[in-house]
Amino acid sequence: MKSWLILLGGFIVWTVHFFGLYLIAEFAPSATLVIALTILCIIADLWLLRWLRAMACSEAFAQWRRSVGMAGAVLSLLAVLWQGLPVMLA
Amino acid sequence: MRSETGFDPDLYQRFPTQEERPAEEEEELRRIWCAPHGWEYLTVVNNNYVGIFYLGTAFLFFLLAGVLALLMRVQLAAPLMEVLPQATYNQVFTMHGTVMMFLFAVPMVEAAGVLLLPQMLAARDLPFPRLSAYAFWAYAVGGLAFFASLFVGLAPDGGWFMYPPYTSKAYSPGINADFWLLGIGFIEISAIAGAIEIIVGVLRTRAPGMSLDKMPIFAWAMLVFAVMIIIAFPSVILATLLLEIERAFNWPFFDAARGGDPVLWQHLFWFFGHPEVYIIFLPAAGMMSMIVPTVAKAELVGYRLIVLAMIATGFISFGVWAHHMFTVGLPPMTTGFFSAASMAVSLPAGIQVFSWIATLAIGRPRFNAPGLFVLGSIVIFVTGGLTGVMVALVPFDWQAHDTYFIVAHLHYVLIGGMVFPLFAAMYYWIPMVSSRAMSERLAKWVFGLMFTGMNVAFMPMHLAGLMGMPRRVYTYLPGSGWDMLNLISTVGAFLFAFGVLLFLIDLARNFRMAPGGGNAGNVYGAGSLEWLPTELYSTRSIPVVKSREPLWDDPKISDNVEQGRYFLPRSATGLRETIVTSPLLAEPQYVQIMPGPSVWPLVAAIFTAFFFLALTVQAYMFGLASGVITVMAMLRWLSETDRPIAQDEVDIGAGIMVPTYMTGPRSHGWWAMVILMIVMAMISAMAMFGLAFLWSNQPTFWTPPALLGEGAPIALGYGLVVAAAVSSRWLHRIGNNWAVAPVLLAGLAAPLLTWLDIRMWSAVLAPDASGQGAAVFAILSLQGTVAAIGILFAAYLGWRALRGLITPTRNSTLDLACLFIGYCGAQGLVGTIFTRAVGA
Amino acid sequence: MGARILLTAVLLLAACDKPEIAPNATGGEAAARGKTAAERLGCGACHAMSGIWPQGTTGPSLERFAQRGMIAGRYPNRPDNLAAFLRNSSGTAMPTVTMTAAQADDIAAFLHEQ
Amino acid sequence: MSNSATLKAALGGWPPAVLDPAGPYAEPITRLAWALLLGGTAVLLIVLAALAVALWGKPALRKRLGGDRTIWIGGVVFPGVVLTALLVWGLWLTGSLQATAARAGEMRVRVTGEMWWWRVTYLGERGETVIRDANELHVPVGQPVLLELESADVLHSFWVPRLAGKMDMIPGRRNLLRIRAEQPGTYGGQCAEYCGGAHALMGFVVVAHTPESFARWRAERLAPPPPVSGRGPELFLASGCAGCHAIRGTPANGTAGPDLTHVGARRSLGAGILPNNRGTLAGWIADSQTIKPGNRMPNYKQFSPDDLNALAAYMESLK
Repeated sequence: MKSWLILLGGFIVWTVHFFGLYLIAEFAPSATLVIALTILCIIADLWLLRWLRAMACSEAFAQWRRSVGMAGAVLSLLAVLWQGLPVMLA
Repeated sequence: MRSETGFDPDLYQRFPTQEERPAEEEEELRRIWCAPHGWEYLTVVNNNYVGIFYLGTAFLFFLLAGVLALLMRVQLAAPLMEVLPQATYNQVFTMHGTVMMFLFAVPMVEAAGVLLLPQMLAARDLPFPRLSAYAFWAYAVGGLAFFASLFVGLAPDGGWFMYPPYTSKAYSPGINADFWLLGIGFIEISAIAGAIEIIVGVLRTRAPGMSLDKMPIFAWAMLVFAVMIIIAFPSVILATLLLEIERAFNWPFFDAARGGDPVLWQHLFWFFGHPEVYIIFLPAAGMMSMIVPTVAKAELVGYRLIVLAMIATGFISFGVWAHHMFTVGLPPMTTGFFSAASMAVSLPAGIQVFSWIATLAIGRPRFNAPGLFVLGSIVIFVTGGLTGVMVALVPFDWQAHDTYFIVAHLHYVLIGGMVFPLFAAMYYWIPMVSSRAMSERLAKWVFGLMFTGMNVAFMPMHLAGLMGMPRRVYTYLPGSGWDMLNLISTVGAFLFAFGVLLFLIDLARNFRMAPGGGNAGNVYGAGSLEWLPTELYSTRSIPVVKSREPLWDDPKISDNVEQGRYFLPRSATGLRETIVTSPLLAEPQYVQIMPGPSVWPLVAAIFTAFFFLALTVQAYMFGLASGVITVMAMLRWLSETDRPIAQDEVDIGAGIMVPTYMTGPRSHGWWAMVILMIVMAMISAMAMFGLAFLWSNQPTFWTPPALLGEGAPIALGYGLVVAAAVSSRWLHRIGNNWAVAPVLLAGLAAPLLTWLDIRMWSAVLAPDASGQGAAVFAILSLQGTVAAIGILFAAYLGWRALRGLITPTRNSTLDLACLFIGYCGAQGLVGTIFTRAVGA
Repeated sequence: MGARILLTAVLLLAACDKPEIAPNATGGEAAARGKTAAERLGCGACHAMSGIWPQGTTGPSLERFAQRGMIAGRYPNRPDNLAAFLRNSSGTAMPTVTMTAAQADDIAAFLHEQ
Repeated sequence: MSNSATLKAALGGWPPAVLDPAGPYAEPITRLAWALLLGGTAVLLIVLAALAVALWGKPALRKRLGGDRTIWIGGVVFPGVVLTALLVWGLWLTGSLQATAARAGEMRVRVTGEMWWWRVTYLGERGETVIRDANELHVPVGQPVLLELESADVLHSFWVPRLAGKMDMIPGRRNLLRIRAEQPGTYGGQCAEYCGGAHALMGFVVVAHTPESFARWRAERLAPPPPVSGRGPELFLASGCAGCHAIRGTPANGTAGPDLTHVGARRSLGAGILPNNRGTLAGWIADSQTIKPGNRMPNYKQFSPDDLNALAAYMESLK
């Protein structure tokens, strides 16, 4: 389970953010909610990055797992920022 | 983490073993995995055969849909041509899209998985061989019948996206639309069956030591692909179900005049439809990432980034569906973040393209057949990707949407992202299954014609679109300025077709099926396991994997494998079997007994297809009969599985002992059932989304729902069903003889609860009165279906219990029944509350 | 750089893009003008003529019109008669469509090329 | 002019409509389009160059190219920067172009998509119907016009590339689209959402007038129609035409088909596909199914030549 959490962490955050945005826009449109959610997800991604950076890894697999996880968190961060933009600009 | 399951990795040091293996072992393997003769070809389940049948059929559909494309190009070559009359043209363009997407692209890559994965993972076969056989036959029979509708003028004409209201009874009274809705039904089923097969196969039947970071990139691609099918297809399954119900029983899901909403269809369809594009692209990209290193004779650069890119695509592609709906009039906020996600999804594609370029840079690229198609693919796909970024920008899409610009874009993406990789793959892997390789000399011509034709055909379409030419027009007026562009496109289309024709000629000259060994072999000098010497039982022994290109890193491995110096050099139980390993580090866990050839998957498949086709032509009695026969055949095929065998533990080589049976969360059956439950959960989640969507978009049509309080007893009942399912497993674990009782009762009780719920709602709403009613009763009907299957399950469990087939150690059937009936209760619980909560 | 390539591509395609490559273009200056005129006036709404859309069925087909003996069964089929008839067809089934004398001559020429 | 202004003449030809904007609601999109087309080509060339280096480049260059750095720069950093810029531009443009609500005193026209023609209704201050017309939209130059897009049957999409992007027409919804033509002239459009049957032959024109000529046009349309009599009107009423078509000032008040009060004045016939004159009117009445297969108007072959002539002449006279 932990391995999957590391591998997919960033994208789980992305999923929460994107579908959160969609549900907000579809059922309860509100800029503040969107901004709040975006900030939360950005924090989550940053925390993920910190956690993985600190993680000690000896075996090859653990290191590989971590590097994939970190790259994922970076992508997720970028995507979340982009998805937050529309409301921030408006 | 050193070990995942407590297996000691040092044991791997015992391989390759030194002592000679007795010769009769190989004979026994040959006997157990013997080749079919005559009629037996219909009952084979071995992936070496099913895979090739599957690929052949899918490629046939590529050719058929291609012919349709040529017909359209002739019609559009000049203004106001009368080659295809209006009505025919509309059917032809609908079938072209539908067949290419549903009958060619998805099955083709799924078939590639069935054929290649066991070889790449050095497994004897996929974990559910009969399921692959079923998936193939259902698709082949149903697909051909569906295509035949074109010859009798009954083919659907609503476009492959089938937007209501045009596809509703009012505007499409004929059965053409039903052909689409039901015809696609069994293809969805077979796609999901294949996906379950592939997920469990990739995660549980890898060669020992092949941890996730050593897994061939194609296996990664197929894993993400299969998971995406599991998440995306339920949406289109539900959509087709709802539209068919609207047409048959007049439930107004999409009828705006009665509180439905045509836009709901667009959401449901594109939630499937856009991931679909990546579902097609990912496996092809996986093939590219396998072929590029071989072409360049160098290790793949950025393996982990490609894995990341694939995972990223798998997620983000679910956040872009509404970019097909930018002109629907969505609120700016929505279009905004859909636009953002549509851009984000282009990053993973870029990552993969650049890692291919980087790999070519460090290697010594060779311009052989696969090499050429790889390069062509990169060029074309990048072009399509760039126009993709353009249309991801909302204002530009307002102009480009539904014009030939989009036609150009999507063909660049799909031909560059899927068709060219596919041809590279065919040149690359045909030597694995054929006694002769394809002609390199002819390949240069095939590539030249296809590449030129592709660009000549589709580049002008960008301009035609900017000049205002809309999509899906069966003709256009003279002097519109589109004449010359269309003529050029037609010429290009025929160049492309001529290239494909040359390929067919080459195929006829050189393809000689040789699955049981004696194939042309590793002509391109690749490094992955599928190039180990194989026979029908795959590799003689299953190697320990220490790197990503074992054949490059250990030159002796082929010989050692052939001499049986690795895992499972013989049949340990005298039956078809493979090693099941742990999902992360692939540590051996147990030996799985595999079912052999059987006629029942074939029967079940044929009658599944008949079932849907009968519904289409409204032969309801025949449909019902087919349905019953299908279920019977499936039960018959199940009943042969999960039987006790002599040995509880066997030596899988070098004195390593593993059990021959596993129950609970570690068994492959459990995994498959969990995946199936995810599919069902997605379907019902989508149905609930539909209800909520109608509530927020058509509030004026809302009537207060049934009271939550009144529903409480039903909810409680469902809760008890879940509890009973759990308790059965617990009772079994503590050795109670009546362990099956609670789950059996629960299985029988669930339908009653659904019936009560339906009665309660009938007092409040009628399904044909409003969108709300339709949506609520859709949710109830889904619940009813699950409950009905639950009864079947309970009956089957009871039968096995009476036959004494449920022993303390061999209780998979009980586990799975508990899982399913437990799930049934849970879904009922959620549904009961949700339907009453929306708009309360 | 990229810009220049794109532009030349655009221009090349543009260059190809002229009406004279319309399908089944007929030879002869007047006839060609006549075809355009017939299209602009929508004669095809009633008459089938090669290379003209639509291929109407209300009036008689004018394919191979040159072989006809008479125009509307009244006047000998000569270009000058035809042009005159086109401008004033009163008393026949054909509604009189306003057109210039030049247009009528051209269309007559076009019909005789059929 | 009037006879040649069918869809093809107004929509097609060179330069490409999308790259030849004629109003402020299309012009910014064209700028974006050029940026995208040129930028996209540039990026394509860069990738091709990288590919060429990878294949034939000097060993040193290829070594530099062959590493994770390439992937990060080419696959994440570069697109990351470019796409952020584009995204901001796109979002800002979306906000500035998307019509959300009617402005005070703005001209409003309701366009309803039908299989396979366009019902055009000019609305007054309070949204009441002022003028009924079909298949062409008359606007004054230099001022914004708000279109209320609706559908009577299936999905359609309203698209005049030179004036604005497209917007779908969806049953049960009302989508807004604002257009503004800067120069007098005719601007062609065509249905962009597949709507079955004759989708390919569902065109229209937007006619932009100078303020004076628009005022004149409006006056003509509002003027009470002259009394009519004779064979044509009789036939029209006697043959069931009035079941579907309305002609103001006569008993004919059908609503299924286009309003014919000013059919004679239209630029085109059959939703932008035929020139409009006595001849084509006759052809259309007698045999519209050959001209536009599947359209909702049946063929009227029963008329004698003289009757058909009379009817066509009457239609032509309805200016």
